[in-house]
Amino acid sequence: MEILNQWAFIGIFAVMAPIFPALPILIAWVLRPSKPNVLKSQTYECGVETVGDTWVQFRVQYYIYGLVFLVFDVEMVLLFPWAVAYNRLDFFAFAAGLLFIFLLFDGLLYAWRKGVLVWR
Amino acid sequence: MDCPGLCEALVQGGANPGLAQFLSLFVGVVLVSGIPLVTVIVLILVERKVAARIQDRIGPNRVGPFGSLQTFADLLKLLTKEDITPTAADRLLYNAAPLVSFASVVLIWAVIPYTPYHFGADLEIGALYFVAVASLGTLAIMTAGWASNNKYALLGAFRVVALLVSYEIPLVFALMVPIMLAGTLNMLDIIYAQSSMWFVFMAPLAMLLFAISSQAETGRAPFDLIEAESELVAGFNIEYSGMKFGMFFAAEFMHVFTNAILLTIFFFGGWLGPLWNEPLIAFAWLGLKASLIYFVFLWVRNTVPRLRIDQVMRFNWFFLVPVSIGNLLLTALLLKLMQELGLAPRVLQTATLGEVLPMTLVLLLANLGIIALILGRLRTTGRSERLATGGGAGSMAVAAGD
Amino acid sequence: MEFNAITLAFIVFSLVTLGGGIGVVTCINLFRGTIWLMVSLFGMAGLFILLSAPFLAAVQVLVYIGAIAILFTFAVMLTRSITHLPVRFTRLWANAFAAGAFFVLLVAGVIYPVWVVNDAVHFPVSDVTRTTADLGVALVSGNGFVLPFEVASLLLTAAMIGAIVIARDVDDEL
Amino acid sequence: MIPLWMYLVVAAALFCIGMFGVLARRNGVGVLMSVELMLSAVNLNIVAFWRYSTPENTTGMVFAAFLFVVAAAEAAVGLAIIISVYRNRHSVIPEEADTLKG
Repeated sequence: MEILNQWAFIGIFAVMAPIFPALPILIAWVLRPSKPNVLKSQTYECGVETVGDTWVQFRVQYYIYGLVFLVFDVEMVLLFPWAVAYNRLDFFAFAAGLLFIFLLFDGLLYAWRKGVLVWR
Repeated sequence: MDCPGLCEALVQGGANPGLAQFLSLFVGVVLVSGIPLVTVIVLILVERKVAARIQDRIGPNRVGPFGSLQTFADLLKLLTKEDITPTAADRLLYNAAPLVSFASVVLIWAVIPYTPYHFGADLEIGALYFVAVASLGTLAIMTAGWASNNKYALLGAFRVVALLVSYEIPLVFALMVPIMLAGTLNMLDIIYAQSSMWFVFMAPLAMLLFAISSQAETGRAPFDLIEAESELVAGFNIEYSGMKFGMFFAAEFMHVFTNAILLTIFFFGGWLGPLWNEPLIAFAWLGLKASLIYFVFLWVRNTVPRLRIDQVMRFNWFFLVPVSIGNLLLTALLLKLMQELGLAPRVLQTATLGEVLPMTLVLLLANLGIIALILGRLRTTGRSERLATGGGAGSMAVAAGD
Repeated sequence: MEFNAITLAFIVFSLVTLGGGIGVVTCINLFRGTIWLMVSLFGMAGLFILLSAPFLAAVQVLVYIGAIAILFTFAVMLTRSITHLPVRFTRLWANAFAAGAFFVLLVAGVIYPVWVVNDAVHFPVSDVTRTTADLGVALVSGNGFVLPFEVASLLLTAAMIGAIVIARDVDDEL
Repeated sequence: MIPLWMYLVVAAALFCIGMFGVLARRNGVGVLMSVELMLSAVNLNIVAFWRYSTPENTTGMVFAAFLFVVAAAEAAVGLAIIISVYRNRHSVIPEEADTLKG
């Protein structure tokens, strides 16, 4: 139960954390003037009228950055236990980690070669 | 149930044990989270003063002695500013985004050990908790950009998010080096593992990588190309005004100092220093080290020019990521070799200075070797690029990688 | 079963998980759907903590909220007409009935007879749980899961290369 | 302490919600999100069984960790396919992309 006690702290903290920024916003909501008009609450576009739809088509390169990050993120998830247990293990652990990262690096190498990681 | 300190006093005073425990936890939460909230008010003033001195100005000096009340004046101004919500916005998500952004930074402080005896939660997975919570901030930025229903906000958010996720990779690979050396994810154990030798001497390169990528995670100069506050509209928070904008702003300031504290804990021994057994002295050590690192962050911010987004991305994918992976593997190899030869202790928490000295020397030399190699390569690449572009200034900024 | 803080936490996290799930399958706007998915998976991270698997909880937040959510939002923006799809569902009532019937079948046919009445496994057999370091030892020691560990890396690399090949613009070719 | 069957009921409910989404959603991205829900429900089951029957063993944790890998790979490739189909046919409705040609 000792462990859950620590997490109870995190739980209360997680509930409290958004309340701290919410308080000044609430106070401001009471204090501030509020005189909205049509022009003021339009979408800002460098002073001119908004043109077209906001959901414009984006380039696929954003998706590819997200994709490469996702793959690395999941790899890191498996590498964290490896790093934590590293001191307890023998030389075989290094070989396993090396192979793991080598396989991952192959994918990165492919992405480099295809030039998808160059911002355009 | 385990219930020391305040909780025990409450139970003896006749309170319900469950309620007493909740109250003591609640008081703990308020105390722990109070520290970052108070610090951020001081930080904003410090930041402005330091920036002014670096730029040969005086900085705020009207409100209070040496302008010390300037932040409160600004706070009052923000409180009375009209808060405009665009009609096209998704109101729920638009209002939630600044809260999540701020909370994602405050939540990190729950696992930071202020002294050997005072900390929020002593989690087994403290370091992973920090990485996980910090990723909430990315989602907050995405939500802010989308909910504003503005092309510039959305485009700005996309670019910030692409930048943030890119720089999280070297950040975590650099973080893995101290974790591997300490053999634990627990923040307290990571600090105790440095009791005979700080990790900065064993892994200076990992320290540099962590510092660079955490600076990028905060989205500050030289990585503030998305906000570019002096030239462009503000990026993802363009539609935010008043206190909601203030919350994004405060979160950014707090994030920088949080990163300084984390760097202190992972590489500079946290509260370790002479007489660290005394809570107050330990706290002072942590604050002193973090403030020095924070000053270096400010220095970098105010002196290094802003980079273009293609340069920033290239710097990350073709330089930081391979270097951080190589650094991790080299550290792992050397560590394992020395452990197998009996030159390095397997448990650093109880090791003496004599035991860790050989491994420190080897790792330090290896790190310095890599740094020398990188600098040499950068010099040749930079020179050839300068020659190719006829001495153009732009090519000097990031000449790394390919 | 007495009512205490853990029970309360379990109820809250279950409601968050299931509510988020319902939000995912019913929302019109897919960006909001992504947010609902994150809410649901955040609740599940809480359940993992109650099951004394804090490592998995942190990984849940890191992988889903840090990475998969970002990927989904990028994909939603890339396929823009998605947010204005006129028809949300196909054969709404038939499918809802099928899913509901399946749930009743699972609870009444499997969970109730085996784990409620039968009392085979009701409470944890021990409070000793494994830590992250033990997981690491199991992952890379020779008699552990070292082969799946490497295959996981291979799978991810294959997924990355495959997804890049599929998603890349033709004019992105250098 | 919460009995095991409560976790199983929550997991079953989440699985069925996900299943409904997979069957009924017309939008490809929505279908993928529902698949993520189903995978998560499976993960909850695995972790619950691990905790209640063999907590002194690491197998359950290892399985759960690998399920994250599978979920990530599924999301990555699935979304890439949807983006590709969308680019070629300007549609995200799975039934309309049934010719198996890019």
